[in-house]
Amino acid sequence: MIPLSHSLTIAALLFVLGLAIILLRRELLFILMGLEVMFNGVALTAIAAGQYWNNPDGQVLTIFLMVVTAAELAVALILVWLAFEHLKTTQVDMLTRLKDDTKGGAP
Amino acid sequence: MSQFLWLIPGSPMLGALIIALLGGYLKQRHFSILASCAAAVAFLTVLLAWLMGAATSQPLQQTLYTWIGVGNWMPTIGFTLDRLALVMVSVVSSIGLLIHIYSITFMAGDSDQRRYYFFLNLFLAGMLLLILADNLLLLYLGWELVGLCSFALIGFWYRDPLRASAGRKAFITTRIGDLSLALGIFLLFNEFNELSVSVLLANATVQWETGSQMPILAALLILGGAIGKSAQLPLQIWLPDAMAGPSPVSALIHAATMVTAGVYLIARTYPLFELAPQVQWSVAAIGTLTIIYGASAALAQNDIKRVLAYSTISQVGYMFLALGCGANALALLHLTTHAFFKALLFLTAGTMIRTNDNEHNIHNLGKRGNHSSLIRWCFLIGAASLAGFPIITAGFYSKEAILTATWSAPTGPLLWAFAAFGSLLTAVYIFRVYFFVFQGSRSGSPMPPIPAPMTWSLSILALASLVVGFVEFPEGWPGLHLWSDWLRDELGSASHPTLATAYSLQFIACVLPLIGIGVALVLVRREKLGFELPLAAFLRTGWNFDALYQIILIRPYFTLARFFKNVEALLIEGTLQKMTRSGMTVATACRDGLEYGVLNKSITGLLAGLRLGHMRLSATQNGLLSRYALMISAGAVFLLGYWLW
Amino acid sequence: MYEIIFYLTSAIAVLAASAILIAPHPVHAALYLVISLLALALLFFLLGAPLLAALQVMIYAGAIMVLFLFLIMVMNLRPGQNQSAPLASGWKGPAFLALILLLELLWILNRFQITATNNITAIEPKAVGLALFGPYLLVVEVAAVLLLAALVAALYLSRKERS
Amino acid sequence: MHSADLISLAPFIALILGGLTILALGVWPKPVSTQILTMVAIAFLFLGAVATLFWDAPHEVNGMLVTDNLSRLFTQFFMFGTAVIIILSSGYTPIKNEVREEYLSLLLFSTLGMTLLIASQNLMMAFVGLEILTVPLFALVAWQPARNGAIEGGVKYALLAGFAAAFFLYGTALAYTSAGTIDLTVLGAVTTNAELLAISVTLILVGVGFKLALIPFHMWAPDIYQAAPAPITALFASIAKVAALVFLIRLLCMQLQHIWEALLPLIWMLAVASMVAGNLLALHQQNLKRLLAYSSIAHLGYIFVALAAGNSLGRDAAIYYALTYALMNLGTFAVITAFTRHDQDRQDLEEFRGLGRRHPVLGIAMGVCLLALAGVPPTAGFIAKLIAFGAAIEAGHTILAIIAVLNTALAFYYYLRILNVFYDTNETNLGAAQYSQGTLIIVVTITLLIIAFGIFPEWVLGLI
Amino acid sequence: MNWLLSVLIFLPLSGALMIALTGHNKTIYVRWAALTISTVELSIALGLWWIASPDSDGYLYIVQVPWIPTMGIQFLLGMDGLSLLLVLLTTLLVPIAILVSWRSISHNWSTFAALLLATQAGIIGVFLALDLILFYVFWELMLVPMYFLIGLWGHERRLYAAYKFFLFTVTGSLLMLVAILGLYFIHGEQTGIYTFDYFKLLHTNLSGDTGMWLMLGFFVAFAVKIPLFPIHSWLPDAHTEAPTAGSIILAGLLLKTGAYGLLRFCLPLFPEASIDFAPFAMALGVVGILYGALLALVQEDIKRLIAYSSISHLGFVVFGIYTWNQEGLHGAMLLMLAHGATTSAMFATIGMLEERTGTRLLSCMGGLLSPMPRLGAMLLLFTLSAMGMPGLANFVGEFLVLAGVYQVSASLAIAGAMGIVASAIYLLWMYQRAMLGEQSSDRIWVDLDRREMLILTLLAVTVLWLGLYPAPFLDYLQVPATGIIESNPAIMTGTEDAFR
Repeated sequence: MIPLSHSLTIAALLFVLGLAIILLRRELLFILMGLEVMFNGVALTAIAAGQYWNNPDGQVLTIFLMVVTAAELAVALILVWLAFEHLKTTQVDMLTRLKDDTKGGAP
Repeated sequence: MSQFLWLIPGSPMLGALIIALLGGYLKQRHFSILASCAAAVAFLTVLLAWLMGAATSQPLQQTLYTWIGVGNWMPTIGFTLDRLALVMVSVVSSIGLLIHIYSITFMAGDSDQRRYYFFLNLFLAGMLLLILADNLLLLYLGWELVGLCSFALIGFWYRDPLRASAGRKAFITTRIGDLSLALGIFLLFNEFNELSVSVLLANATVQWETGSQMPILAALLILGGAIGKSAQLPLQIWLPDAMAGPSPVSALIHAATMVTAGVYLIARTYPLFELAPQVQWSVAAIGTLTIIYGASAALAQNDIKRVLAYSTISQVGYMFLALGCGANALALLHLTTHAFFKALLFLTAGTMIRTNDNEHNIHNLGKRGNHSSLIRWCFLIGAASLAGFPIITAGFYSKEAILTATWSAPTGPLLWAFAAFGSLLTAVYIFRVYFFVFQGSRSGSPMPPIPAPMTWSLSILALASLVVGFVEFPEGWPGLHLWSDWLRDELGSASHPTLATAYSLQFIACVLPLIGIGVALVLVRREKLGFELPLAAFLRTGWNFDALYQIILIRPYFTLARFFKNVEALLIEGTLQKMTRSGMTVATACRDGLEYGVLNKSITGLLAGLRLGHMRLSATQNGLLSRYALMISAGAVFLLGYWLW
Repeated sequence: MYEIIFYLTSAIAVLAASAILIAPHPVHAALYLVISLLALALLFFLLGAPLLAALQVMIYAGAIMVLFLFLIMVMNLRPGQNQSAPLASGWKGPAFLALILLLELLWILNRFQITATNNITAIEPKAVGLALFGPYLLVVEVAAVLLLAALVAALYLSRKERS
Repeated sequence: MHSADLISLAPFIALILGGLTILALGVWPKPVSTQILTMVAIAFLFLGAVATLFWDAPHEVNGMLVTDNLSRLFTQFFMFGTAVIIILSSGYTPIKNEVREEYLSLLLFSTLGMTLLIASQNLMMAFVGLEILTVPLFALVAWQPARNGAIEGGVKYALLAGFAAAFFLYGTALAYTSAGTIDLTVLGAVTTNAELLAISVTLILVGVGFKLALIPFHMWAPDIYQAAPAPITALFASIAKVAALVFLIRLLCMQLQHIWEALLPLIWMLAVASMVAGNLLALHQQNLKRLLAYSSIAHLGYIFVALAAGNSLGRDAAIYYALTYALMNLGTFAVITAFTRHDQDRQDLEEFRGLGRRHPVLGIAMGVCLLALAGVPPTAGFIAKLIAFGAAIEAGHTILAIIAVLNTALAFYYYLRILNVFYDTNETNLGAAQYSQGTLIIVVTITLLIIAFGIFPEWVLGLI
Repeated sequence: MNWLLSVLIFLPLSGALMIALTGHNKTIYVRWAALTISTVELSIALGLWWIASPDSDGYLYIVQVPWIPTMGIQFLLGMDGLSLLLVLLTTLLVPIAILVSWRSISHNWSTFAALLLATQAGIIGVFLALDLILFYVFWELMLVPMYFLIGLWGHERRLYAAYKFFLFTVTGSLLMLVAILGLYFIHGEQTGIYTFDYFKLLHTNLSGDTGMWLMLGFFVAFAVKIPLFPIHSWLPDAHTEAPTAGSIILAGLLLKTGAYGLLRFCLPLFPEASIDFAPFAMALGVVGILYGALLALVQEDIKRLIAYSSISHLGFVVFGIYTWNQEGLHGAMLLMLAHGATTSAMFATIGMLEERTGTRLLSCMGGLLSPMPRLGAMLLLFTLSAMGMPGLANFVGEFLVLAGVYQVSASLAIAGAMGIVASAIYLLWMYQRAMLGEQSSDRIWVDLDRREMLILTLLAVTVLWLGLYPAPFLDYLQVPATGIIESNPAIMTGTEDAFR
């Protein structure tokens, strides 16, 4: 039988991998994929725990997770597309119009 | 009578007030009349006091109101007129009145008489207040007030920066003495919880033992105040410079009245000095040294007013000597005679200077030589009185008495020898001036007539310089001994030498001025031939005291002040700019901040540090999405790390 | 046997996810993602959640991946195009941080003795449905609003005729 | 469903119905004027606010939502705030033509998310509420995508919000792992695996901390403040943030009190970091909107000072602070909205030079709001700080209180800097403010409220 | 008559609001309105002075209204002799500040007047408030408008000066807030009564360390305001850069609030800690006296010079306060009044001088007495007062302080007295450089006009009155001073040991 901690470990691995993707990749779509991976890590945790506690709440949690992810992803993807349309880039490095003006201000 | 006491200082005060407030509505010449009237009222009140028998009765008292009532600190605005004060107010008010009258014509041409008479009246008020004050704080008020007026009048012609500086010098030097007096007041108050002079002295004689620490300290502090005001060694430096003021001012303030305030103060508090014999002796010693100092310095001066200034220093030295020997009454006598003859000398000198286009140099004055006979006679009388020309001058009586009294004091013969030598020098220097000025070629154009007010005041002073001495004939002589008898109750009396000794001392005192005049004749002849006195330059600068003070006190003080200023400027301005420009690191700020001025440097350092922090943090806001996510993860790592730790 | 399948699937899921990290081409990455998601669906099944396994396949592998691929096609993304190397300079710090996070999580998860394992008993879709429409009814309703809001937002943003 | 449930749910229903009605009106065959849409939106907000008045005893709906005093106070406040933002938006020229059914319904849905979030009794409910609050904001930030930086802001916010949501969810999942339930009332009673629960709450704190823009989860805030249209920035800076905060307060101070105590050191550190870094970041900032973002970060630090006290006064202080904080930021951004240029917000501080003198009412309002943010009596900001620091001192956190007051002093520097520019005599720039009557009324109302709450804090304190 | 206290505070406040909202571009009307309001204030204060009997025990007027009962905050105002006199000073100086600015403020009179009146309300509030939170409220309230007075109407480096002023003071006052809260909770825990009421807090039991820390919290706030030696550096900048009216308010009133705070709060609330601290405070005082005097000597900027002289004078005040005896306390209180009158008069005069010469640099002046005798005479009077000339205002206070200090420590008294000598040096040097000597240019100078004479005459009368007949003021200080002395549990044994 699978100990709970093993499932949780795999979930944690997925979570951190997703996080690593977000931190390391420069392409917006990759970042979105990283998000998906992270969410899936969470889902695995919930389902494993649901199995452990033997109640459906874990699965319910995962369902809502999917719904929310879908909603969020939809809007996010459109924003990425808008970035491609208007800013002609989907690279994170290029999205630096909004930042602190480090020239320094008043004395 | 006592309810009119306030009029004595009050009327000149009112005069000053009227001049200050309503001056805009008056013409120049009205000021002099107004001021003279105010002085006259004061004088008349004093006269009235004599007539009403103040001389014989108990001290008169008047208290107006409590000035500052805090606990035991209850100085009143109140006056006491005892015999000591009576003598002083008589001298001050009479000479004050005469000089006011003299000034009417002397200052007639000046365009700023309002200020002149304001301060002259204010001075008179302050001086009378000082004398009449029944408590130390009120005395201090008068004390400072006369100092202020002295400052303002020395620098009366303030457009000349030298004159203005002379005023400031006088004020600050005397203020150092005042500080000492103030501390003395604190000490006395702290000991007795009382400010009234009479009560204080009574308490002191009861509670303190002779020669114990407290009275010594108190007497020393008061002596400090007296030295400053009376221009005794080592605080004498301001007086010669004070001659920058108009001559009547020199006569009134820097010869007759204010400089003798120190004498008055010591006489007033003499019981304290009796409790502290060491201090009393040092009073005498300071007096003696000052006599020699002043006389020798006067010997080499070429400016007529400076001669008189050093002479004043020297003569006040006699008074101190007398005080130091316990002959308070005699000190007072010399104060009185000195007031008259020195005022006379100053006023004649002033007239001469006036009529000779502001010429101060005795050589040049002699060369011009067109002096009216009134002036000549007046100066001669004054000079003789100053030199102590035997029998006929007032100065002889007062000075001789002091010399005699000195003999029997502790280390008396030594003091006497110095004082006698000083007496010789006095005759030499004053007749040197006389011979220079009045034995010159009479080549000048005829004199303009001297106006009546001047003539009158000069004549009265001249008369007084001759006759005032007759109130006190020398010990063992037939004649009056009014003065010392009358004052004995209040001021005590000094011990006298045996009659035989006294006679020989008196003989010497008679002879010395004559010898001095002879020496002066020789000296003048030789000087006219180009001969210089030994050490003349040294003496002329007043023994180089100014330079000495410049080196040991003033320069270091300013240097220190500048140093602090530079430090501040460096710390605030310099670093701020530097730091804002290059964004210096906090470390540098801390290191430099450890230097002297932690204050501003640490502030600017803090600012720079904050700024640096801002810059560093702001640099992280670089718009990079991954960086933002990284920070969030770092936060998560940190928070989770807390649980593992 | 069960364990072997479980760990194998897990390995696939993890490896596929790792592949995304270094895949140069977006399309490859998307495919790796699908693999990972499908492996995950299998894991769900193995963990007794058949309903979720099905939903996973449908929603993720079916719907979301299509969106991704569609967008990749539309934007015509290619490796090397405006793209620094996938693990460009400065990767060490973030990678290190991720590693620490992983270690922390593993430490935490293995610190608690919740290792007791029941036999895998499938939680039936019915039970899930009862929970959804029982205690979670309000959330379901609200989730509908969320979807509506996302719809409105997406609609607005994708409108063409903006001034 | 009982009738009591219906009464409790009425405000939420009003918001949903409002959103739907507006959408329906928007697609109505005959074009409906913007004014009417706005009025309908405000009417539904008003209805919702009125509906909360019918709540009496605290009531739990289905174990998911609770309607107590806290919910009522903030539900009403969110309604008010949304109304304010709607009015501001309708007078705001850069997006004036784009304030239509989508905008308004998204605002209402977002408000629904806030009300759900603060009333939730279940982590799932909270999460969905949080998402309903967030997802419309993705679009609202990027409203009129042609604006400078709008898309970039939207993208950043969407991705980072998702990232933070992952943490939130992971925390939820771990909480579930630890106790087998995500119902907060149950979780509060569970004692097994308390440490795992605490860790899961820590992860939730990461998710909420992102919303609150605490250091180090703050970096999105200035960018988004800068990118969003001023009224939406106002929403971000005020009620959106407060919703997350109130949720946190409910979570920690009311339901999981033992966890709160365990988390105190973490809250302490977050408070210090946020205060110090927030103030430092704001210190020399030249862009006004970014500056206010940083100042918000610092303010959350002060609120966390109160939370770090771990006592009931700290809770009350945090609640009071949250309310006044939102009010002050609403006021500030209302003035910025009023000062907008035709197509873009004024952002650089220089662009505001001398404007306060030219428009005395707006100038005074800005002065009051900024001084309130700085904590000058007799404004609400002062009372908030007073109670917050008082709570810390009562709990014995004197050092924390001293750090906080030193930071307050530091903060004065940049608030005064803004006011200096506002009142400077060299009016280098021309161009008047373009504001509607409604904006003016809003500005005056909020200013008066800030002063009134400062002089009569009992009005609010009594409601907590 | 108690309600008049509230009027004193709210009249200028509402006046300020009215003027700010309606006075745009109506300079003349605004000037007169502000002057009227401040004159009404002055007459109210005079009336209160007239009615009150100096012998009545405790507080002359009290207003007590609950404000935030849940936190134990009240609207508690009280006026004893000390606050009465300080309020009197405030109400006197504000009309003078308005008159001084009559022409010299050229733009935005409405804002200016509003800020001035708001400052006045804050300062009066500080002098009256007896609830600690209320006190803090007014304490901050007076800072903000003052900041703008400096920052908007000041000279070249006004912003720097204004920031420095504000940040220094606000840091101090926030630390005081922490101390207030600390005191509140300690008192609450001890008695179960959570209140900020001054009278109730007076009897809080404070153990050694806690008391010391709380006292230091208060002390820092007040020391910044006074300002004491190491934290004085805001003052020269603020004084130099402020407009004349600002300098008057700053020097005349704001500095007094610090000393007032020491008298009202630091000493009575924390007697034990204050006794332990007294030697340090007096040391700071004497360092301030000498340091200020020293730096004043080398200033080129005449306003900076006066600023440093203020540091020196306020050193005397601190000196007097910590002697904790009759003479010292009376002296300190009276010196507060005297310094308020004298220094603001000097700033007013110098402001007029600056309007004419266009410079504050001493090196650019000189010989100005002859073309402007009235100005010169007035400046001389105030200069003399500042250097402690007997018969003028400062003397009474300084001498009393020194008499008090002498009872504690003779050497400290000597050091302090040196400060008086030094003041003569730098002030006369200043006067000589500005007014005496040769005229530096042959411009045509205009002497004081009627308005300016009115201002200076008022102040001159005050200075003379304080110097010659301080009894009407001193009488009112008896009760407060005795109160403070009675709060001392050890009657100075601690300090005496420390010095002797």
